[in-house]
Amino acid sequence: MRALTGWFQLGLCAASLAAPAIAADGSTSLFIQGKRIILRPGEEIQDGAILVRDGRIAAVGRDLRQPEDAKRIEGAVVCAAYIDAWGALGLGQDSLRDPTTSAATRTVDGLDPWADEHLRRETLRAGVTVVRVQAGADARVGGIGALVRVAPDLPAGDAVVQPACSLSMSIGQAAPGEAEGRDPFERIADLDRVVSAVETGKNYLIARTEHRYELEEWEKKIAEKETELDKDAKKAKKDREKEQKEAEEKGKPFQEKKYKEDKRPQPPRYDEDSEILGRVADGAIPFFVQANRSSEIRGLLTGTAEHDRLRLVVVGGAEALACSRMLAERRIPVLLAPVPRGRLGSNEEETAPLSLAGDLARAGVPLLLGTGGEDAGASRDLPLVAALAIGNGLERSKAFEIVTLGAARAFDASDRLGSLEVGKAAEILVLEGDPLTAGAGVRYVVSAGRLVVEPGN
Amino acid sequence: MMSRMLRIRPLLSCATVLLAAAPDAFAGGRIAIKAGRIITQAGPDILNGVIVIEDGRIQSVGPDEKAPWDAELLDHPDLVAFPGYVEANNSRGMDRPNENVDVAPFLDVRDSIDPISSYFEDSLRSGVLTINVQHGPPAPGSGGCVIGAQGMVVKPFGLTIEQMVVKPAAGIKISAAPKAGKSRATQAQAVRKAFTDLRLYLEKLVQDKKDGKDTARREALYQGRDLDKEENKKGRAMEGNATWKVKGLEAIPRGEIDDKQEPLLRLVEGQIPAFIYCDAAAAVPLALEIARDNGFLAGTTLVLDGDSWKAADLIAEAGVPVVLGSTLVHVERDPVTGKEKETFVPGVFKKKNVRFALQSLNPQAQSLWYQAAVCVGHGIERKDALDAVTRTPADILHLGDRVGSLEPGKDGNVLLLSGDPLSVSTTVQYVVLGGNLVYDRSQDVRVKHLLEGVEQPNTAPRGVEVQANPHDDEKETGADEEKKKNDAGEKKPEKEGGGQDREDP
Amino acid sequence: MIPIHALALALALVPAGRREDEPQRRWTIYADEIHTSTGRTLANGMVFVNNGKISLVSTGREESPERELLKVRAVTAGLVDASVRIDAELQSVEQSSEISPSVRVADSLDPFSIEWDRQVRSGVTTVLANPLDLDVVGGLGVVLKTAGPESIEARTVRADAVLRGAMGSQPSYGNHPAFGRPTDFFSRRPTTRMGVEWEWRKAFYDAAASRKDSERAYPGSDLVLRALDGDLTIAIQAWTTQDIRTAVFLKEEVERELGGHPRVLLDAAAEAWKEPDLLVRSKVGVVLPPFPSNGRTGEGSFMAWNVARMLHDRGVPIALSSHGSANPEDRLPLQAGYAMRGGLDFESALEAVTISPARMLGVEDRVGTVEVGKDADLVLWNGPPFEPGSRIVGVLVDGVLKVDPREQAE
Amino acid sequence: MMITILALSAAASPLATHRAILAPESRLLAIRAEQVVLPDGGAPARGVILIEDGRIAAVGPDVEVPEGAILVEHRGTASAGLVALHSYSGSPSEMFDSTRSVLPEARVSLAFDPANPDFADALRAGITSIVLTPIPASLCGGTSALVKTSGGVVVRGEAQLSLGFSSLALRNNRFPTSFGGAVAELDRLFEEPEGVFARAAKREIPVLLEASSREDVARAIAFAQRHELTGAISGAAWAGELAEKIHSAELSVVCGPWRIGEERRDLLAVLALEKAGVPFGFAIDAPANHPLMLRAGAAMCLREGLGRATAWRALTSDAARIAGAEDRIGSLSKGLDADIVLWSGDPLDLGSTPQAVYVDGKLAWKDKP
Repeated sequence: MRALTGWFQLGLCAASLAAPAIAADGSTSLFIQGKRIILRPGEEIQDGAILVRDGRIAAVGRDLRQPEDAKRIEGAVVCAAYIDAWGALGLGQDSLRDPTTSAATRTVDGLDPWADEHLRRETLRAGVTVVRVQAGADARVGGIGALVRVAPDLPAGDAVVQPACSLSMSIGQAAPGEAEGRDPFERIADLDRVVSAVETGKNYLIARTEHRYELEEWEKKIAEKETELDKDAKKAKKDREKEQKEAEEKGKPFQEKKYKEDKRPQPPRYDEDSEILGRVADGAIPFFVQANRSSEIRGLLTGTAEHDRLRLVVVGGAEALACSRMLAERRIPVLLAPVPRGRLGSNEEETAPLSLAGDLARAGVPLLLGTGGEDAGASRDLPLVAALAIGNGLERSKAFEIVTLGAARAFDASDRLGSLEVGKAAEILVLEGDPLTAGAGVRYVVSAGRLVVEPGN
Repeated sequence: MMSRMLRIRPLLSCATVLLAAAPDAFAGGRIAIKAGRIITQAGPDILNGVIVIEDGRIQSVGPDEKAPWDAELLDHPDLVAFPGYVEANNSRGMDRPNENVDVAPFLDVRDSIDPISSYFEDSLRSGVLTINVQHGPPAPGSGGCVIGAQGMVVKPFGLTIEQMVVKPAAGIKISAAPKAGKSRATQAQAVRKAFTDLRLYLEKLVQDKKDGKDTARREALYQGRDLDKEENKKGRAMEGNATWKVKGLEAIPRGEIDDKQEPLLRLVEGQIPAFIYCDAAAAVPLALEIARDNGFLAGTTLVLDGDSWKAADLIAEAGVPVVLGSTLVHVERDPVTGKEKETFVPGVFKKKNVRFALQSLNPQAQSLWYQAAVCVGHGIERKDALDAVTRTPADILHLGDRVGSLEPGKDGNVLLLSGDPLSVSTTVQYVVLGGNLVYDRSQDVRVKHLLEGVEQPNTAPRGVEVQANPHDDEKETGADEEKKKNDAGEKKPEKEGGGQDREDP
Repeated sequence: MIPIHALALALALVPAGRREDEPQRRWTIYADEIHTSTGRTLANGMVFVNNGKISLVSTGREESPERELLKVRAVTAGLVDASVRIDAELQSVEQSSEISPSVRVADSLDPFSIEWDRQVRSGVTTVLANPLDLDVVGGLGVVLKTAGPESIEARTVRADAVLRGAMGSQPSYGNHPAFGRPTDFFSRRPTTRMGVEWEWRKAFYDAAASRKDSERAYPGSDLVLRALDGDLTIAIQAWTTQDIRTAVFLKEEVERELGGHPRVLLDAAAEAWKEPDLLVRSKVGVVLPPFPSNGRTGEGSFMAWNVARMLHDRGVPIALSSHGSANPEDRLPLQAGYAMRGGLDFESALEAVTISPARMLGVEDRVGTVEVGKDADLVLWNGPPFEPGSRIVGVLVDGVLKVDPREQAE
Repeated sequence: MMITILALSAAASPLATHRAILAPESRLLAIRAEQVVLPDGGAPARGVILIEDGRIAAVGPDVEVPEGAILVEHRGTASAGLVALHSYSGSPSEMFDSTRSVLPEARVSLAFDPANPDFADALRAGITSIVLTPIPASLCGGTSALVKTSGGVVVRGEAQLSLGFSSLALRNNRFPTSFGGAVAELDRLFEEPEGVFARAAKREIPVLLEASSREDVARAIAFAQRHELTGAISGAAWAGELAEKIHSAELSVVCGPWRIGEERRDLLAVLALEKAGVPFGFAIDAPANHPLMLRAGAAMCLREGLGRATAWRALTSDAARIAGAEDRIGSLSKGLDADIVLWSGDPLDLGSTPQAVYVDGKLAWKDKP
């Protein structure tokens, strides 16, 4: 029984999700044995086992005993499931393509848990269990992206891993309905919009703090005034009577004393978008900016340089190589979708060369890989896309890290996802061969502790 | 609220007066209806029974006892008496109802209802005697509201809205389905914002009031005079069980609350029901969240369309009644096999014990009787099917004590049918509304026209875009056909006949 | 014929011998009422189906081991729709010429279209598929089953069943006179009703003349000749009174002037109720379009609800149709219901969607009634047919169960 | 049998030019690789490929490297060059005529630009031969051409006769506008005593039956059987769902092009072809699509359960046969053109990549060291 409304009760703040609210229901106890178990990128054990209970990894090791209540499954290679950092699966087309989104738009509101069941199953079968989706994917401001599980029929708590994993904006993207190829001035305007968004957020935070202090002082002042007034109340009465009498004698009309006090300081006007931008400027939500041309990437980097808490991610980054040093120094990741596109209709400086992933990696730039966030069915092919990147110069081990722990880190989910460690959510693949190779046949897939793929289903 | 009721009461009375004065109304206001069979919708049918109506209310329903001597007698041993059908939610009969403002609960359909709309005439003809006219859901491509106008329950008879009104302020329409130019995500954002704005507005109102008083007090202290008597205009503490509360609202006389916010406050306080439109299952979670968080779940009815039935579990859990869109059999295509799968929607809700009312598609072909019949065809109990077009909608509209069945004390609304209500060849012969005979099929020129093609002198043939002479409109049809032919490279031309005059559901 | 019987016997002896992939085609059907469309209704009757044909229709009950049993409230013959389009897009009509008699709509039909399933689910088992009426003479319609192998040839009941054309304004929509050099082949006649009628007459006269003078022959004129001689039915779309009159007068003219004796069907004759005498006089059959909710329908015509009853009372052969509408309200079973609402009695309504259209299309020897020897196209109902309160719970086409009443049970 | 006739007929003219180009290379070249993918499709084993005059002179595990031969050592896999079956490479807008519906005389072989970057892209993706086809927007769009991706060599000038069975072939401003008219017209054309249609009717030229939906395929099969044609069906993603019919009509299928996120149903249709034993190859339709999608498409089918051997044949020998040139390209067998790709690893693994490509024994492309 889904309790979908749960989604909306999940606060936007990542903290509230920090402890995974994985329900015990539906999830089985599993005892997974593997010739090779890749615990985390670069760390393996031979002939080990993993115990899964209540949706979590309960134990990992070489000498585990199988509890009789646990279902036993085994395979050649066991590793963490893949994460598509740039997908569209589960999100309604309308929300995906919505050009009117603002910073406070929540992608979780656009999810359709009843849709695309067949695509979900295929995607799981390919070993991808978690996808980042983004409402208003190519709007100026895309709103708050979400990290969601692929498996159908999950309770809300499990369906959404991270309701606020990114805020996305874009530079030089033609919003839906607009003519392709924006002119230089529009592009400059886009860049300004992105930079000023961060400033707006920062200023909003500052204004709020200032107001808090002002209010304290004002209240103090008023309190003092009150005591003072109470103290002088009697005297005030006397004076008044005296003055009234005098006025009478002089036959003049009686004048009340003028009373003055400062008004209560007003808080900055509440604005839901600024609230979110504030959290972005504060680094609570990663900031995903779609930018392809080197000039714009550079502008973006310099423009946001002084916001030291900001967590920037460059999306697309066709010409990111030109800025690789700056990116590497500031550890700013680039999110790529290395999907081969034909010459026809693909614009030079907007399409990344297939070799880009490898080149950036070699230049020490952190990477994320995705399938482009346009086609819900594409997430299924993430392993192929990663393989293509490998074929074009990205190290295999690096690619594996990017689609598992790397992605989890980038979305503040590394405490739940990305590797096979005790306490983490059970997102596990059991393969016939090495991950991301043609020989890696997916035998079993575990997601949120549920066995969602078995041989022959 | 108060103010509105004050405005309505006199209107109601004057409405009845006018009806009484209507030409075909009975003097004395006492009428007895003898029918071969009375389907009371409250207990077993009565053969050869009599219904006595006095001053617009049913006085007695029973087997053939003597009709009171002073009562006007309608004696039809060959006909079947049936309570009027009740339309739980519909958006026709309005003139230019499309509003583009996101949040417009301060509007009222009363200002849009068109008493001479053919919809009401057709409703009367097909025996729909109680209609909840609600602001329509956002029609694709034509604006629409996120939170719409206040609806109103009317009867399909009367020359003015005042004569027609049964219950004003019958509900506010909220759309969980995206309006034109919005998506689910931005729609949800807009709905939530409306209630956040309400809360912030009320909080500020209270705060300013308080500040004002404090300052006044301090001023008095400073000037050394006693505080002048505060006027005893008092408000009411916030009611309802929303997850949020505005403390100190009692300090605000309701009159001081902005008319634009006031209807929403009433909604939150549970004083006006909500009709939330869901175009698909994906809209249901939002609908329920909004109703829960803002405390009006108890007064909420979901108006469902598309594959909303897939969210039946959530709906059952929330315990809200539903009004089912006109397509009772939902067809979807399996994206893998390409085969079509049919789901009988009322069946789904019956299984989950969710109360459901039916909605008519178009007055002649697929009126409420038809929808009920389809249910029977799909295995719903006859009684439940008939309830879904009489009692259940009556309850949903909080009119259970007035309409939906033939029982003493209820409104004197009676249909006299030529046969079983669910049979394809049955027609409405007479309609008694509030104790007055308001429809007689033998006098219905429109029926004569539709049935035999005979156009009575001085009656304009009706239809959506109809001229007096059927052949006049060829030029224009020709024109759009031509468009079709030219761009038909991509899309196939629609069939030229049949459905083109039908109103869309 | 014989081998089939042999096979039947074989099957009878070893019922389990049926291959998994080949569908069951042997049934016993018990029904409270069997509406045979022959004027007889059997109470508590049964129908045997053997290898796709009806092998027994009688009252009473009789189990038989080698036939599976189905129990329902009512049985009627499979419905016959004398005017549908199955995904007939523009590719169904040859617009390069106004008169293209030889173009086969069969070539443009999609055997995989979902529309077939929809037809079956609504009880329609035999249809006349037409091209779009964008030509004056659009080509050859085909009568075929709505289910069976995924191949048009295999489903065809009668190839080249009718010569399809249209009166009225539709064939001339989009045509325009050429100002200077013609830009496309829509710059041509006809652009008026008169023009359309003239094209018809020209087609007939040229065809007739080609008997002696081969110069007058044109592509497909042989087909028009066959139509003239009455061994190829002509189906003419004519919504409005004036088009109905034009069509009838044309028929009478070619009979008079060219000594032809064409068989004519008027399709979509919404306003037929205005000229019943004419129709009686000229002995044309009438196919009615779907009943509109407020009287208005195609080409601005007005269709009275009792048109079916009126024509039937005057002895004009009528068939109801969906006119190719995809709109669920226009499905054929509902049309029968609406006709009854308009005053037509049940029997006649039943005939108007079964045997009557079957006769019009010349396939009455195979479909249209529940009689021994006919194709086992049957519709199984859970209540009185055509009442919205009852539903089609089963459909057999050539003895193959396409909709299974056992799955429909609530 | 049929095919050899074809070969001879077409071999005459192109071959001459072919040799001319190869003159300077007419020396012995030997490639020794860790793994060599042999024609039998068996497990790749260490071996040597000996090349003379642009042809494969010998291939196998124990082939002696003769004196004076240039020896290339490769740590990886050596295989035959890939064959792409359906593409518009090198002639973006040159391949159809909107005014006339029937242009049998149109030849794509005369319309492409060998210097176009599309060919370099293909080369880098390990594709050494491509079938260039007319755009299927006519009843008969002309003849396709089989060309090498390097040196502009035309292997088959009239590879296939392209026939349009989809609604794309019908236009609202020329005859025919209807399928009925189209079928009638094609029937008429194939009755003509001579000309390219007659040759196709005599199975001297295979036909390329361009479809887009299953109904088109059904129509195309019926037509091909009525006129006893040989050839391939192209363009219909679900063609495989009619695999049995296609098999009985002895036709083959051009699958794809596939994109990332391709519908699974399309891929399962390919598996159906394998099950029914229908030979098939893959399309790339460059420049709209990237040549890499040829292998990516095969990889998707592999994931869904296509046999490795079948997949490999679809990329090479079967494709060559469908293009009517299995005597020239498609496998590492003696006497065939020396179109060889040196891979970093298993060619069916997208993780491996071409490091050098030889066309007609000439180094056509080499990865940067």
